Amino acid sequence: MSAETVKKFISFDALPGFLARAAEHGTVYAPRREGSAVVYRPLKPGDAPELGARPTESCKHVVFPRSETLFSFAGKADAAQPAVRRPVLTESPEPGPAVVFGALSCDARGFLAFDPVYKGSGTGGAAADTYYLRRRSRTLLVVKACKSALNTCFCNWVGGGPASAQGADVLAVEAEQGLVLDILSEQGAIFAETLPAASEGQVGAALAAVKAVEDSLPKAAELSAAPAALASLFSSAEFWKNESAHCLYCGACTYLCPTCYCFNITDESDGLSGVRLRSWDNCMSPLFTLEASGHNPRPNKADRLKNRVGHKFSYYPSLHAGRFSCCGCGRCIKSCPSSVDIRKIVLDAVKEAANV
Amino acid sequence: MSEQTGATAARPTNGAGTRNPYLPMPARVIEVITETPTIKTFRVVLEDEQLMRDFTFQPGQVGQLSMFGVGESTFVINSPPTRKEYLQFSVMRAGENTTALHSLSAGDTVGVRAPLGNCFPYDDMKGKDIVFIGGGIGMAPLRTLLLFMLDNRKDYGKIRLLYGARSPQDMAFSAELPDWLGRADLECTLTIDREAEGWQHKVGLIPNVLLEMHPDPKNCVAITCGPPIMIKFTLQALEKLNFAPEQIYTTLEKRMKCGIGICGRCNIGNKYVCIDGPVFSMAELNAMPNEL
Amino acid sequence: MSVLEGKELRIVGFLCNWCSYGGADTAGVGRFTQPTDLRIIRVPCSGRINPLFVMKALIGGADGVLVSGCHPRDCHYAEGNYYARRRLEVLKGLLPVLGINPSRFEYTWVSASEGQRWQHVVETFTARIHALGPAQAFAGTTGPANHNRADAMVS
Amino acid sequence: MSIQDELKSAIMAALPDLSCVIGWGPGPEPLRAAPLFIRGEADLEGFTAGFLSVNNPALYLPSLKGSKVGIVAKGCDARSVGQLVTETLIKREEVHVIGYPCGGVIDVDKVAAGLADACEPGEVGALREDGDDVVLDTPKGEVRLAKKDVTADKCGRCTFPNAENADVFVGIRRAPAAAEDTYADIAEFEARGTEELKAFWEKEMSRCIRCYACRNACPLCVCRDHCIAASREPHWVSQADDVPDKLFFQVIHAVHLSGRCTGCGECERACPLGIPVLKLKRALSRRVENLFGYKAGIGTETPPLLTFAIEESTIKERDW
Repeated sequence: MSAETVKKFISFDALPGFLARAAEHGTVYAPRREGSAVVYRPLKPGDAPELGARPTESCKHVVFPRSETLFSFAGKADAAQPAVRRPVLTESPEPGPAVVFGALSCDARGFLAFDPVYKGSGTGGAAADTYYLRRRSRTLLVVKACKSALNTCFCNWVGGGPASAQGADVLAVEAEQGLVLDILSEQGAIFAETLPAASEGQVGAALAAVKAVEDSLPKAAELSAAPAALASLFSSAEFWKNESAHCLYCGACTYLCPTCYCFNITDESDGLSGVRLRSWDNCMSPLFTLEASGHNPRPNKADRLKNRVGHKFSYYPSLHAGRFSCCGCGRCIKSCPSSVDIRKIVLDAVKEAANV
Repeated sequence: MSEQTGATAARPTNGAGTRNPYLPMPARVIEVITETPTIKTFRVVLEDEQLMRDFTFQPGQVGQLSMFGVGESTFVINSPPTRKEYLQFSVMRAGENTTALHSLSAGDTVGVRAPLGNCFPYDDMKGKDIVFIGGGIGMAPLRTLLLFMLDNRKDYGKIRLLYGARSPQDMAFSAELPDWLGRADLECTLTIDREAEGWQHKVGLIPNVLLEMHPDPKNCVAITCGPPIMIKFTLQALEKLNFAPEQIYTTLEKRMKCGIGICGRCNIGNKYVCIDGPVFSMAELNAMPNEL
Repeated sequence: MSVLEGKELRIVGFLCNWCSYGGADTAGVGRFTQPTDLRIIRVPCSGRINPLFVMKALIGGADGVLVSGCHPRDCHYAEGNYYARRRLEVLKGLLPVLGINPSRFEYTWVSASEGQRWQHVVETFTARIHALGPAQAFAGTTGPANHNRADAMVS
Repeated sequence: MSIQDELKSAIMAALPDLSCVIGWGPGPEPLRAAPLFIRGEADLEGFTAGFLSVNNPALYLPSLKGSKVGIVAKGCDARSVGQLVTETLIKREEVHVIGYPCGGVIDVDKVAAGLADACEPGEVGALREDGDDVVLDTPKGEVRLAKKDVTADKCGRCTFPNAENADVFVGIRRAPAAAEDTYADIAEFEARGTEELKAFWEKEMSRCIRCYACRNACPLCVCRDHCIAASREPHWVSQADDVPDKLFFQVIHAVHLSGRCTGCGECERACPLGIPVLKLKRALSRRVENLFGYKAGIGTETPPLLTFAIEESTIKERDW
């Protein structure tokens, strides 16, 4: 939390009412417990967000839905030859505004990995992802600072922290039976404009809370050698075979990851009409790169895990000013059914490359 | 690590006014040519006359052809930018979408997203001798550049084409072959893998015929495309002929979806075939991870 | 015809080519009146019927699914219906836990000569489905974002 | 010698003839082990077999066909091996099963419930077994939980705690936790009625992210790379994020597992969103057991859906 920004305060008691009013302007997503999982769901007006619950999934689907319609098409009779139907395309409607209330700081940082790619960095901005950008610009991120770190958390390894403000419009820190809101953007200011300023005591308590959790994190591992190490191990088949041995190549890691941004485009049709969908895709699946000829450049799970780790810690940083495409949320570790640990893979790679 | 702090600076704009890169342009098929039992060539014009007039591209660039309800796949625009009556795509039947494309006939509508990707560095090739080495459907991207160079003939030195297919029936662009063979400003060599009745050209695998042709690497550029096994041995042959990696170009194929470097599947290391390619020099490929 | 009172429902029938489809044909030739809710899909043999066909229809919104094949010992392919019998009998155990009324699915045997029996089967099953009423579709479809059926009607 | 040490000796004894032995080793956090591929003595460091041995090592066997592989097996893992062998998906002579008496494995979700407000399972610093209890180090001090309260449901109804088809068995055979699987959980679930259950699945499946961890964690889902859920033709499942599509995938999995599922529960355990997908498979297993008296993974009898009887004593022909 910086000293220059405006600080507001809201008590937990006032929160449901405040968010109900916010919901009049757009969908408010907040963490909710469902079974053993915690998911981001639209908040029912009057309900309190479950801020103590750490979401199992990231909130990327608010901006990058699991599946979204790019456009629909329907056959329309040709003016000249009425027997011929020609597809008429209709772009999907503009999305409404949204607020994610209680995002984790790693979730907000995840969008920072999306942003340059979806702004069209690959084409020099010539082809930007309009669908992503319009949702992104209309989604306000209120980050709730973590009160503790999990065994699987490593945000501080990759430039983040439990109360990092990166990518957030508002940073909320629990203090004195409420939240101190650090206002970080114009949109954040509009969101919180009806709220009173935080008192000095409240701000002090929030700062102390942030410091306490930051101090509780284990020391960050040094990853600066990772990009070169991973690049140098591209042909080390044995290394990747061992690292991937227990991986069952499902998509849990990619779909829970706040920075995994790959997608598929497919058509669904009932013959006369249909839609072109863009849906999440998963580089751990053999189908991701399977060509129509049957050729697959990444036929084994070792090839695919290598690409996944390589992308996050080597390829992406080489294209985006050294920034890792990983926010250290640890969900891929926490939710991996076979306990694959990306931290271990990266550290093993650094060690292995040093030995070669 | 560079860090972005504060959100206002980081938040992207909503892209208003930006062209939707996923929306195909409707196009009309004006002609379908059956090239081989598995390859058909489609000539299409964009339905929007203004768009068609304004459409520009570079030789080697690709486009996505849409069958609405089936999907989209990537093909090189194999008509040259110097001939703008239509855009031509040659499609080998392999999967769901190509099978659907093969059902098209003149008058049908397809979607086109183009141009995508990079192009052959034809400016750098000016004043040089050119050797095209194409195998099977790999002739398609070469055709673009070949016709482009023939249309700008004075800019280039000696142009040679070695085109091979398994059998005479597998030879695409057969309607154009007599013209190519007859031209004084093009040395055209055709080859098939095995003897066939009535075949009057070479018989032999492309790399062997290439060695026989023995092109002089001096001030020469080789451009090759074809099935992976042919590429592999052609590169060995070129090496034997003392072509340096910088003198050899090829164009790659990968499973692609977005075509604009976002969807994340066509990468080789940090290069994306859809935007950094499909055209790569051998020198560039040598510097990339080996994941073809 | 009491079963046709009210709205027609969507009942999918998977019929084997050799017996039950023939039986339905016999019923038609014999002009045995039948309710018209049933949409027949002809398959080579009841052994061809993947239990997932039934499930796809039910989850896709069918109000009922009826499977009919050759009587046991009468399969054109000798034993296809024996496999079908086991699969379909097992499948019945899945419906209630999925939240689908098991009465919406039934399988039976009708031979090519049993036109009258076919009439009886269709009437009985249709009446049963009408008694249950239309099935409630599973919620959670993105709707217009997924399929624009309304747009398809534009011409 | 402790069971751990005996197992290590058994592994080392067998290893010369095997390409590897699959067991369990250190995981990313104290409550979770990871599958361990043992190729030499050095790999045995951190080897564990016991309360944290959750993963089913039989999962990896079909992909390792062609070389002889050893696995350390709980009773339920051994049932998977048995079923894979019965279906000729692996060769019995290519597997070396090292069994041990399993006393049940941890269910981290139950730990979460047991910890309540103390902390999340992911904050537990260490786990220690102490008789019938586990003792957890948490940021708020030690928490003691009864093992039976944090043991997986499947272990409570386990009738097969010892790998009966083991090539080598280490330790003393345990008595099963239950004499018979009564499927009481399924009866209870089904009793909620179709209307309530439809709403139940609508809610549960709306969380599904289609990661297919359930499928890929299933030792018997051998066609996972060629799954019909990914097929475009026939097009069983759309790419839309729709509940009917996601539920239909669970139906595919359950139907394809009918008469094959050994109830190892890995599908449900693997689900990152905690969707209780094992229920569907158990409903079908109950049905198969009632109709044909068949329990998958025990014995070498042909699975009932791969055969038939001309007269089915348990199937009542419809007389309408």
